[in-house]
Amino acid sequence: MEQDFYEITNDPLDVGEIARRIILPECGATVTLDGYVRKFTKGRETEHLVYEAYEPMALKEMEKLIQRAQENFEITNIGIVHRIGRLEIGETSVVISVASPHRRAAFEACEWLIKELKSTVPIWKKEVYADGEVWVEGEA
Amino acid sequence: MEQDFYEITNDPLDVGEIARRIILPECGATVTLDGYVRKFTKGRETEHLVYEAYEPMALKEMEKLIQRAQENFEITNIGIVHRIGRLEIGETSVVISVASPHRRAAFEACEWLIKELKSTVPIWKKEVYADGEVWVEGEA
Amino acid sequence: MKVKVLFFGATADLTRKRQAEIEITEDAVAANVLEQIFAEFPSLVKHHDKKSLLFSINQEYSSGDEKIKEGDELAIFTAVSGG
Amino acid sequence: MKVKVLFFGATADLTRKRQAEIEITEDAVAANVLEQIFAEFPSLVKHHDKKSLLFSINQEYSSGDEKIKEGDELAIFTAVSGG
Repeated sequence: MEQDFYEITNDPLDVGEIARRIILPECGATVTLDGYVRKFTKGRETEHLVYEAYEPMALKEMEKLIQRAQENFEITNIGIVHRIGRLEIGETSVVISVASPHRRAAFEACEWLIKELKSTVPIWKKEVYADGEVWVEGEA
Repeated sequence: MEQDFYEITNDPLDVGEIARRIILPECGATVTLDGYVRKFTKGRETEHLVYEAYEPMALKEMEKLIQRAQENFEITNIGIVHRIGRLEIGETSVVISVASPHRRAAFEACEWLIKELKSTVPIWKKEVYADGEVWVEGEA
Repeated sequence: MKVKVLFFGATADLTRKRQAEIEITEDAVAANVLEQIFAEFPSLVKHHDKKSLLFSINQEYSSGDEKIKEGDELAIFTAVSGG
Repeated sequence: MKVKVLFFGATADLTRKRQAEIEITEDAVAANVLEQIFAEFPSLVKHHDKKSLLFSINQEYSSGDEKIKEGDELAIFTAVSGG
């Protein structure tokens, strides 16, 4: 856990910096998910997004996620950074990076982490179109 | 295929640059594998690595891999960059980055690509220890 | 006895508030407070099945039967959609 | 008729060459040329089961029965270990 990190920020995310922040001598692979703003969702054109977080709770939930991943996968360290505020098309909203001695566990853990983050961490996304906006509701 | 790229280089790799080089408007996720030099393998300490490629054939095999991945997965674009020459501990040897509208296919394709690359692309790794060196033989 | 209730995203838009203070009885459990919030902010239930809203107490998801204390921080929000 | 043979990694170390030119007969197929390479560079078979070595013709993996032409680029190497 000392090597893990989780953050919420208003600033642009640098995928490479997050992926390479912690590389330990026993590791050989890092799998990174870079999630960013898609222009078209179900044929509708997004103008931009706004993310909002219940920040102290979101950080607690991220910490729990990391603990569960550390218990369930043979991995070494995890970094999760979520951006909030206004994001333009193509800008990164979330980066999850998992390093491990062997790649299989890193792929599994990274995919598990993004799926869990999307259902447990209190962050919401508002899609803004040319003609309106809507808070996206997850699948609880 | 026009959006895909594959390269072999002697220069240090920048994971973030490779992962973010091509982001298309229909995409929402990029999964990136960053493979780097591990200090300890089966308890033995590596001093550094040397990678050698049969370069024109390696590029052809990378191109074939990308074509097969494009046929088999719902993905948008792929980047593969392999470094050769002398690499120190922690330095990146290979980056595979896969962008797609939805993350599931990107995870699957990225994992498939590294597995196939390791068995088909003619590149070899020499592990150099304090007391000797050995060309690693893959599992053909 | 007073508690703070926070709203986020859709629930902040519906209540037109980011937070409110509500007065509750001494022996209230989470489910009671939730009903009180729905009574005070009927726009929440006009737009949402009560079951689709999530509820937290002191930044932990609530199961509904926790005892509520003076000064607790509650929050009510829709299913999360980050990532 | 002459063809070029390339060595990489372990096979370059064993033959102490990175490439060689060998003379082959007109009707040679890949498998014949391979045997000729083993005869010319016995260190290859001293250290490796023949079946563990890989063989390419003009930068494509060989199945062994391709017809070889003047000027073809052959290569012989151990199972790849990149990544």
